[in-house]
Amino acid sequence: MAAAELLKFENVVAGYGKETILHGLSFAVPRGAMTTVIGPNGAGKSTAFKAAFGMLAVRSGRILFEDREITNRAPRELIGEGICYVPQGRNIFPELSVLHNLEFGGVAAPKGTDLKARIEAVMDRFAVLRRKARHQASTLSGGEQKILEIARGLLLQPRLMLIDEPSIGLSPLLVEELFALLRELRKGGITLLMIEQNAKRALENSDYGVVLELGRMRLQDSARAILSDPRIGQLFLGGGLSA
Amino acid sequence: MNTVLQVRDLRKSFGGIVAVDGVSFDVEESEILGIIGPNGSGKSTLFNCILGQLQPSAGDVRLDGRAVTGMRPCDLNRLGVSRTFQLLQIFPHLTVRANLILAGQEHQGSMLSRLVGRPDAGLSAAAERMLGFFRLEHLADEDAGGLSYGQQKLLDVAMAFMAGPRLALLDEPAGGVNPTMLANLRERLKAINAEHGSTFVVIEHNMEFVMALCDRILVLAEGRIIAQGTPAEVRSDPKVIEAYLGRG
Amino acid sequence: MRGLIAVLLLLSGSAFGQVKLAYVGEISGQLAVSGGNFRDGIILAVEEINARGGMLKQKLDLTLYDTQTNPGVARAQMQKAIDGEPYTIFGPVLSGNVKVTLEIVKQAEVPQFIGGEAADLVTLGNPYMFRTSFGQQIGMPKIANYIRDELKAKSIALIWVNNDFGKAGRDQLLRVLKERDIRLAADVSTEAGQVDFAADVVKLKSANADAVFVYSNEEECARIMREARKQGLKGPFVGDTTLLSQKTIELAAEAANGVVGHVGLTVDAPIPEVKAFGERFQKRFKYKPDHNGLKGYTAVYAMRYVTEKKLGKLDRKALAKTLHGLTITPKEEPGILMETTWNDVGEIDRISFLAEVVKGQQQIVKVLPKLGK
Amino acid sequence: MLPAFFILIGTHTFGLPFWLAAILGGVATLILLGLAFKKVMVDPMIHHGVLPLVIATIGLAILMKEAVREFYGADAWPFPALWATTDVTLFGAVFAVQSLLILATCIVVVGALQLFLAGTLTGRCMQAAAQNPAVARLLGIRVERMILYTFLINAALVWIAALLVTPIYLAKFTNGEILGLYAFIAALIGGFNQVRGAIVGGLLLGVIDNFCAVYVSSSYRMAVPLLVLIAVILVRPQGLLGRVEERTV
Amino acid sequence: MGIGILALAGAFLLVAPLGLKPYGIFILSMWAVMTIAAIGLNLTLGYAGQISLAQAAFVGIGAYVTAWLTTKGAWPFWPTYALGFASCFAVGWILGYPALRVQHHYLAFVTLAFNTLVYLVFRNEEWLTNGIYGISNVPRPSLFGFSLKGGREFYYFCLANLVFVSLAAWWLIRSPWGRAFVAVRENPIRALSLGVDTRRYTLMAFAIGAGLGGISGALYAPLTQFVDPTPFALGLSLNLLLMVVLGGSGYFFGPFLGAIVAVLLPEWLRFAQGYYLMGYAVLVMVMMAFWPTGLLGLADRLLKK
Repeated sequence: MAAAELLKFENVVAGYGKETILHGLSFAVPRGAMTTVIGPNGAGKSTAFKAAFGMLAVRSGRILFEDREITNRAPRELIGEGICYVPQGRNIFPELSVLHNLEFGGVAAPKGTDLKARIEAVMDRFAVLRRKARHQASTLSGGEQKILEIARGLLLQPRLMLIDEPSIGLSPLLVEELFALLRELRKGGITLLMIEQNAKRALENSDYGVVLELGRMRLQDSARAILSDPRIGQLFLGGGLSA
Repeated sequence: MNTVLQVRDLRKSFGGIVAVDGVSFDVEESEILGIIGPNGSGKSTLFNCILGQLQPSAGDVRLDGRAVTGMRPCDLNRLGVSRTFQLLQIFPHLTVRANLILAGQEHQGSMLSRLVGRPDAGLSAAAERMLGFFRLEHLADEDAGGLSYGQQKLLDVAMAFMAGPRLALLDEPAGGVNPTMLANLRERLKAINAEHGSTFVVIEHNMEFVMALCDRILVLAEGRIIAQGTPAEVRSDPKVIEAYLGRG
Repeated sequence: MRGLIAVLLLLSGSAFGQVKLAYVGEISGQLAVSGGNFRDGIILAVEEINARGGMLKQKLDLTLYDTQTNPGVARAQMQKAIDGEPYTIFGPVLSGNVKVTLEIVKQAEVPQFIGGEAADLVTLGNPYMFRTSFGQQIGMPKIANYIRDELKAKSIALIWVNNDFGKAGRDQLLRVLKERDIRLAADVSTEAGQVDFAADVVKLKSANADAVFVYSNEEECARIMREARKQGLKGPFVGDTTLLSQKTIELAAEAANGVVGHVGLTVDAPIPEVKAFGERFQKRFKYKPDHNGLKGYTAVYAMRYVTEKKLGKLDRKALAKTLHGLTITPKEEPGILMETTWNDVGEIDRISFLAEVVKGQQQIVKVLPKLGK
Repeated sequence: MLPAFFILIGTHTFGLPFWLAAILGGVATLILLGLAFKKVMVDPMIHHGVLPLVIATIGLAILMKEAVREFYGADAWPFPALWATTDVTLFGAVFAVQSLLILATCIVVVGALQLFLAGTLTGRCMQAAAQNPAVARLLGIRVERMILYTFLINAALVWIAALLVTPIYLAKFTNGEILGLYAFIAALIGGFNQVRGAIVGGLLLGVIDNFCAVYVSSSYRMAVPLLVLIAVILVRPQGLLGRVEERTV
Repeated sequence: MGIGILALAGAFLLVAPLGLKPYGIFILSMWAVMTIAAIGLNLTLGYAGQISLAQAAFVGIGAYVTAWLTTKGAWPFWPTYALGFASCFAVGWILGYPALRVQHHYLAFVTLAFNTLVYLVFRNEEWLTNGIYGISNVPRPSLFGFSLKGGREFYYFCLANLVFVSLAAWWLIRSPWGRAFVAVRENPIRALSLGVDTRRYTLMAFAIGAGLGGISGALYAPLTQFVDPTPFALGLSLNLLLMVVLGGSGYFFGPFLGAIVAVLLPEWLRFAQGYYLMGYAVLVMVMMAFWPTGLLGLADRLLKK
């Protein structure tokens, strides 16, 4: 029986140059659920993702995936393990076609994977990508670009998807659609870990919430419980959780 | 009270995206004004427009009643406006002392007199005082690049005060500074304000820090001012909480 | 620094009973080919003389100094050579390097056999300077006469290389053409080391001149001829020594056929001594020398002849003095290869040749007499 | 310059037939100018900024030039043409067969390169690695390897260029300097990050250069491409067809 | 320790000519002249961070001004010296304008193009420069009635100039201007916010660097006594760049060491005959591979350890 937690941070310390951002971060991500990470600026949310995906050296502590240590492993290997990462902002190659952008999702696939079939399957799911397959990716709208990024990640059929602020720059309607898509992915068995600015809306769509502050985990609970916690507002406006 | 800075209907857009959308406010003499707001609400862009680092698309900035919109940063600085940046911006290959003297030298004499005059531009004593004030004396002759992050941050802030500015705009002075250093920094800023009557505008994410430091706070969201008032007022304003946590 | 001094001492320390000679020339850089030929000519002569017991029973000791085809370096190397107190200096080949070193050679009062052909060199006032081949002011009238008398051309399209050699040659040619009422239809300047001559040849072609004059270094001559052939430029092509040199012919292959020109010195001259030299040279250095090889070789023998036969002692000043106005014949000194005269400023005079390239071989069409006869 | 001499060494020193020497010369070029240049020079030095690398490259150029001069001689060498050097008449104008075939080869090579870059996954991965290495790495693209490929392709192109121009320009130890400079100027004018840009830049440079040689004083011929370069850099630093590289502040 | 080394080096430079032949003295004079040009480039590149591949053009302008005026114009030396500096300063100021728009390799190419254009003018404008024939017989000046014609005397004259230029550069670097140059190099945006007029300082860095190139040229002409266009082509600019980077860009004594490597080292290596340039090239590559911050950068690191 697999553990209930898919991904686990254990006392992770990491940062940039002389600056330390994560001061011993520990939390676990429940399998098959959608978890949202919230916290004020500088809490270390994005840093935690980067550390997990091997883009930032972990100075001490461990990160476990499926109870196996993945601390400081290269992105390419983590993709092989079944982790996919959708960073903040625009991460497509604007001058290449949509189809070719999509293809990059399969670069790290093991030999013998039928990528063609998978691309077809993904395009079946996202009609807009099929419609615009031959267009330059730069012609996609912001929401479509984000969908392209997520679709690209799905190509390797990951077990865990890390999504950093997917709703930035999207209109409210698009954000709704995006969250619907994420819920659907979770139903399909993918564990989701997401960072969101728009904490309320994200928590309403999630199963669990994790609150970070100053590089440490402050609170972890069901999304509903966190939503109704009066201290959360205070956390964002100063004073911290203990106040 | 005198109004030091007047900002009227300032706008800045990049391509189609409006980053600052008609912001107006005043800063009174010896006031410490805080500006807060979620990521991407346009705080730093606002600073850059006020300081001439970016050309505003529209609007008007006045310093002591004088129009300074779009003036070059170096000229504005010589009028007594100094600033710090969100990310650390020191000169790593100069010593700590040289960093400080550099920050003041352009206010001394003419270009020519700076060449033929004293190498320290007559600022050694002032630099010494500043070192003492920010408790960096023991590091005066180190290369600034060798300091710890917190010490560099202190130096960064100290540089903004070398020329005895009339107005200082500080962009996230507390970012990345550890709690002990933070208390030190806040206390120093308060002291400068009290001793010299300098006027501050501070952008900050660290709420505890900003609430304790500032007399008045503006809240920016999506390029507009959505609330302002004392720290206590802002803290309990539902619009502010919504701006941070999102609408349901 | 100690290293520097040690090296200097090493280089300046002269062994007893040796006559020190210096070659200061272009061993690397743009003019390495010419300088290399000149150097090897000197080496061959020195080796031959040493094999036969040396000069005045003393071995010749040759030191090489590389100017890198760079005036600043040339000046330094010449100084270094002079510090070694050589009996005679050979080189440089690049006229500009001759000029940059003029003052110090003059001051040092060392006889110098230069390879440079720029017209003004011997007029600059160094009484110790001797040419090893014609200055352009001697060669050009001979070609101009040919153009007027044999080709009967009324107009000329000129392509030349814009360095001191090419520029000086062009200025000389312009002067003599004017004297003979031959019109300049095109005046195309090119760069040393240029590789693409398509546009230049277009310009020559559109000039529609009666003849095309090509004045450049060997490789560029070959490239120009190849391009001219490609574009169907018909010529006739006229030139000076470089255009007809072995190297040019080898590089331009069939494109060189039919080229006519004046050749001051050539191993293909119908003179047995010269032919024999060519064979010795090729045996020693595994390549066929151009005129620079002959220049270096004959210069060494001229020095030896005067020193041994005329002076009987090592005397720099007397060497220079004796050489002024002297004629050396192959009978007196086989190593001179051809009868040669130096006038009172060090300008050289000897027979020269009119040659044509036929089937990839330089053939002498006509022997042009010495000017002094 | 170097590939031409590799080939000459093959035919002269080892007496190989031309085609074999050409292939071996190509392999040597790939290994020395592609693989070794990247691994031995670029990789260790790039972290220290561009200047040391530039200086080291100047050193390398001196070394290669001098090595060729010392071991092969300062002379220019004739180089066998790949094709007959006859002329044909087309539409009333005379063309050299050689020029036409060079043009044809260029079109084929450029076409093949475009096809490779745009039409294969590896080619597109190379583009991705060039445009945004950070994202490419996240997708599991082996960025390092892609960069190595670009060096190898570069070496291969140099080899092809050498095969094409040396019969006309002759093999000489100083050939590399001028041609290299022109190639660089062409790339700058056209825009660095584009195959298209390099082609347009090269064409433009060739046309301007030749027009100047015909219509402007030929002693100032070299000046005009440089003036064009200055103008392009000051007005459109990214090159005529180049993209502005996105900068993060 | 630094002062000790400096005193030793100074003493050596003073007594060296006594034990050297004219060739050695000439090389040392050339070293002094090139060091002056490299000090100029070090100000522009090392301190102010603006890459320039046009320093040879300024050496050329200085050399031509001096050569032309002292031969054809029969001017005394000192006014031509001053004019050499002033004209380069002015041209350098103008060349600085592109630096306000573009940086790095783009700036390198603009300055490279400028160098080549200047070279073409030297070569083609015969009425002005005597073209490819060059200007010969450039006289050496006399000082207080004391002739500097001899190699040794002229060496001391070059050395005195080097000392003078070094002191001026030392003063400049320690002055507020020096700090402003470094500020422009390290972080122009922050410098601007501290009141540093980056535009003016950038132009100044170019102009002063160029002016020192001019002084170097004004000494080069009487040193070689012959001026023609070839030495002022791109090669010298690259060589000066090599001096600055190899010695340690942004270190005061970098150009001195760099010029030793670029001017003296090839001479020492000449015993290797045809291989000496290859050996030199390999040395340069090895130095750059292992000590990318130059010789003084290395010394700096070793001392700090």
